[in-house]
Amino acid sequence: MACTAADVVAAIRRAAAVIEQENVRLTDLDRAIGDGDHGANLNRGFKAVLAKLDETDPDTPAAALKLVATTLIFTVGGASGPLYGTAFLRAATAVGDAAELDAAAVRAALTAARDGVMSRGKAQPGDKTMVDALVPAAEAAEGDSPAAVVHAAATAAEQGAEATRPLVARKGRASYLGERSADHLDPGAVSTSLVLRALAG
Amino acid sequence: MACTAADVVAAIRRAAAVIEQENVRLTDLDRAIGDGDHGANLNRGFKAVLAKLDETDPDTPAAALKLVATTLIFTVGGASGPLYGTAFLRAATAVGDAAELDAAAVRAALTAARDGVMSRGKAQPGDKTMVDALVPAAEAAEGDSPAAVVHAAATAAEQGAEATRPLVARKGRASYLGERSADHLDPGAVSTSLVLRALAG
Amino acid sequence: MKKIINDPDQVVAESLQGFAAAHADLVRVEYGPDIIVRADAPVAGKVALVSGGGSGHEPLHGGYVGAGMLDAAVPGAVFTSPTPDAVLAATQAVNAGAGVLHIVKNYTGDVLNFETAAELAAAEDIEVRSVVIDDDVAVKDSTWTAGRRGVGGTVLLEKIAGAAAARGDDLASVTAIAERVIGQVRSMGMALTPCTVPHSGEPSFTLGENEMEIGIGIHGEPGRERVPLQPADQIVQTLLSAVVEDLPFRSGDRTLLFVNGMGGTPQMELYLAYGVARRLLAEQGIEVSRSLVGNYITSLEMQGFSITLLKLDDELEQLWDAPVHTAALRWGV
Amino acid sequence: MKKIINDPDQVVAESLQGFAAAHADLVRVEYGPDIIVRADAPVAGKVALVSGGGSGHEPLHGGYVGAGMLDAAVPGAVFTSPTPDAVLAATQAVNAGAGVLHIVKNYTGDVLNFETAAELAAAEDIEVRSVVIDDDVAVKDSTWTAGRRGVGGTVLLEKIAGAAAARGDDLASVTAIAERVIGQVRSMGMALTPCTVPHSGEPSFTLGENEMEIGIGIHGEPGRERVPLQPADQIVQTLLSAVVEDLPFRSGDRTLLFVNGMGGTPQMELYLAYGVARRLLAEQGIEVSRSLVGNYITSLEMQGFSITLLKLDDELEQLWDAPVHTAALRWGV
Ligand SMILES: Nc1ncnc2c1ncn2[C@@H]1O[C@H](COP(=O)(O)OP(=O)(O)O)[C@@H](O)[C@H]1O
Ligand SMILES: Nc1ncnc2c1ncn2[C@@H]1O[C@H](COP(=O)(O)OP(=O)(O)O)[C@@H](O)[C@H]1O
Ligand SMILES: [Mg+2]
Ligand SMILES: [Mg+2]
Ligand SMILES: [Mg+2]
Ligand SMILES: [Mg+2]
Repeated sequence: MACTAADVVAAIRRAAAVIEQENVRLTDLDRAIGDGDHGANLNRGFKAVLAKLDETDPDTPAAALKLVATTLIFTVGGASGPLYGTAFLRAATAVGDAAELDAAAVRAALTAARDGVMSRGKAQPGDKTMVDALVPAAEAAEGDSPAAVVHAAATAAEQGAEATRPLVARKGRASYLGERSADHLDPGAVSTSLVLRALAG
Repeated sequence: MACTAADVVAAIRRAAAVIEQENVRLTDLDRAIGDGDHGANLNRGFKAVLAKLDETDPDTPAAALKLVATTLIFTVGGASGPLYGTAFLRAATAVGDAAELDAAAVRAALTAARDGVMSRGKAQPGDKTMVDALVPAAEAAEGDSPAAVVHAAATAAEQGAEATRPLVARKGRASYLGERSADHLDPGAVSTSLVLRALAG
Repeated sequence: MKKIINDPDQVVAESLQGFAAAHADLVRVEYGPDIIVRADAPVAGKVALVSGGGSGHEPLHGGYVGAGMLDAAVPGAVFTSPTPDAVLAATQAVNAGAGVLHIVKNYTGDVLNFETAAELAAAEDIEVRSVVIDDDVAVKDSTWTAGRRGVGGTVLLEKIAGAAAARGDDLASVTAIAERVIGQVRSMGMALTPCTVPHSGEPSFTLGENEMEIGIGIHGEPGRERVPLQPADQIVQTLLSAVVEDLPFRSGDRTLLFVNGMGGTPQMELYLAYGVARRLLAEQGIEVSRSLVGNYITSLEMQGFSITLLKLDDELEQLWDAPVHTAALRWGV
Repeated sequence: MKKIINDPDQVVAESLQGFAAAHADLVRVEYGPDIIVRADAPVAGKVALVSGGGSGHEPLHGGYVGAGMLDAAVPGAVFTSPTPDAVLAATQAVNAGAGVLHIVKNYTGDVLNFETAAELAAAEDIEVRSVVIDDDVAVKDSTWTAGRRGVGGTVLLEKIAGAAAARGDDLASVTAIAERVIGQVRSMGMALTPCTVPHSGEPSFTLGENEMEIGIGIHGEPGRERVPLQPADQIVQTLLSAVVEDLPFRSGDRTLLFVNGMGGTPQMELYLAYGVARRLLAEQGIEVSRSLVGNYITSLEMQGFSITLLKLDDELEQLWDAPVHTAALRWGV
């Protein structure tokens, strides 16, 4: 049971729905240690993605992922826009033009996404960013089906997001607070785990 | 028992003390229907009067009243400065250079003060201003001693001030509120009654 | 009370010291009585303009002292009109023999104190004329009341009368121009929040989270009515229609539209309100040929804004465009 | 939330419409993507300057588009850096072949989005250089962190680099001047109150009646520390000494002192703070030869202020004095 373009599109629609649902909470998290717009930013972007998906029907998984990447890059802004965009863009490139993705391809996509975000944003694990969700996610991305791989990644991402709470931020706006950034969850790590869980279905 | 320059100076010092005591309340009244500075304005003025009285020692009642007038005019500002100033100035003129004031002279002073304020400010009784304290005060200013005259005036002024509560202001800042100026005491009428009561001793 | 101050009684003086230091090229400030005077005053042969009033409306009036506008400003205590000696000192400092125009906002205190000052100046053979601006349509006018407040129109009046004096008009002509502006300008304001006078420490009024005051002045007074919060479109409609109907402004009129912030309103909201006003005026065929948007006559940190509309003719438009060099308004130089 | 707005999602667009109408002589505004462009852009032979960032800091950046300053500004959503397509559109609109300088405030989002835009522009053979301003000393700097924020110094940078481009410098020279300003400017800010982002509706943080935030940025972020309210003398001392010690500024240095309001601070308080800063600098023998006081880079309706100090030399001083004609800064023309 591999993963077709239609499956990917369905997964993306689930992710958009979750962001819509959770955007206020994400914005609240961002207000505590950032500037209070993360949920609004992602929601603006994923709404645009849904609009795009209503017009066009990507014929490969990569095409679907690329559509998400470019749409987020051109509608989200902020730090999360380019970073989420890079993640989906690298994932698209990683899976090439295959019509269906197997477990290995999905694992490769997650690894590429992690590397892309880290090279673009220069954040290391422990800096209290979405990297703290992506790194464990990519490592845990094992399983005998695409769904299993993403499920494992999502679970690891959730733990990684939770683990950002005690951290003092070294990247992103939260870093301006110094010590005061501790005892708060990183909004981008949380949104990353939400998206992965939704993609897993 | 007539009233000497020293008696007038003592009375003025009592008035200054009362304004110092009550200035916050007067400012609160002014905040409700004005701009929240009446107490501060008068207090600034009467403090200056006390300072002047420490330097110079007026040798006639008129000189004492004139000192108060000019000091208030040059330190209070606002609407109450010129109006209080005019009141004391006209009172000074009314009593001439007599060394002592009898009941009749004090009554004449109060009448002159009322006329001065009314001609300068163009307010009529019922406009919700200090005139509503001064008019009844001047009418009630009867008695067989200066003290008795001022006591009678102060009592009438207090009733006049109290009676401003239901009025809709037609003069002063309170008039900008239209109907909303009703159900509040006029700060200037209240301060006028306070000053008269203090002068009465 | 949250303010960047030291001693509430020293706020005006300490602020003046900063102003003097920042704008030494434009003004000199004298203390006790406090006056702000053009650095090059008195300007030979020129009619001098003096305005003033309570402090707390900055940049009014001190920010308008300089070439092409005021020759002196007289700052009173916060929201308290200055005393006659201060107005007199300013009048003496700027008088160059061509006469002095007092620009007075219509508040009992301002009118009375400037009156006394004018008498004192006359006693020194200084020729003084006075104009009283009362452009606030929120206040019902009548000979039986204190009449209307002077608000936003004051800024336009000071600029245009200042330009007339700068081009060499004599006292009678400058006064006539000033009267013309007063006859053709109308304003109305609203507030989302009150303001706090430093020496009082208490908010000037209290408003619910969903209330606003319509028809406020510039002294933290409550307005004529308190209503539920509305969208900008409705608020602007309310203020603008009151302003337009009062003069009235008619289709085909050419105007200057001035959207003024009360001190605590973000520029983003002022421009938004300006845009709405432009749309509504266009619908009525009223042309806007000049504009001013920003915090020009304020009420401390109050959030809110006012709309001022001035009917223009070629001469008033030229006088508005004439060079001005002050701390708060500058162009053409 | 109390704001003069209609739909929170339309605030930026509606405000831009008002801005465009008020300043049609200076700028033209294009929508979707939103950009504010000099009315006469592209200016033949001139290096073009583009800046941008989240909205809510007005007059930054749109208020600085015009002769002698920016050629285009790119306003993002409130407090959210604009997307690459918008930055690209602005870059294309102003490019006259002499190259384009991107002036970027150091925030991860701004840096990443301008990076992408620069790549896209390069792909169209537009020569783009970028400078990143990071003048906020409240933030500890290190290669392991996001580094310092770009705050008040941005206004001075845009004015001075704009003047260099206006006098005809090539892209390399304008970039060098910009880098010199960045190397010599430092800032720090504080807040008495938070601000509220329209689409969120919640205050960015909560402060007790007797608390203030020291070391805030311009996005309603909490500052580095929350301390009890202090007199202006102490607050200015705290901000200024951090600024002075960081560069460090030394006795004999000539400087431009910029006291900036965060949007909701009365001018009276800004000038008071400026006066205190002048006194403290004089005590240290630091000369202030140029000044700027007012709301120039704001955080919506936040009450508070920042102090920016720029070390001047003859050339930077001349470039500062050079004529500028924008909605928010104008002199010499
Ligand atoms: N350098 C970085 N590397 C990786 N992630 C980052 C970086 N900087 C910020 N982020 C992520 O972006 C999130 C904030 O996104 P968002 O609020 O949308 O943008 P902005 O900070 O510009 O307002 C943070 O919670 C963090 O997870
Ligand atoms: N035209 C007037 N005639 C008489 N009294 C007046 C007039 N206008 C105002 N007042 C008095 O002045 C008082 C307000 O004084 P104050 O608050 O010190 O001045 P301001 O109104 O300028 O702030 C009012 O309460 C009223 O009694
Ligand atoms: Mg954010
Ligand atoms: Mg009052
Ligand atoms: Mg007053
Ligand atoms: Mg943001």
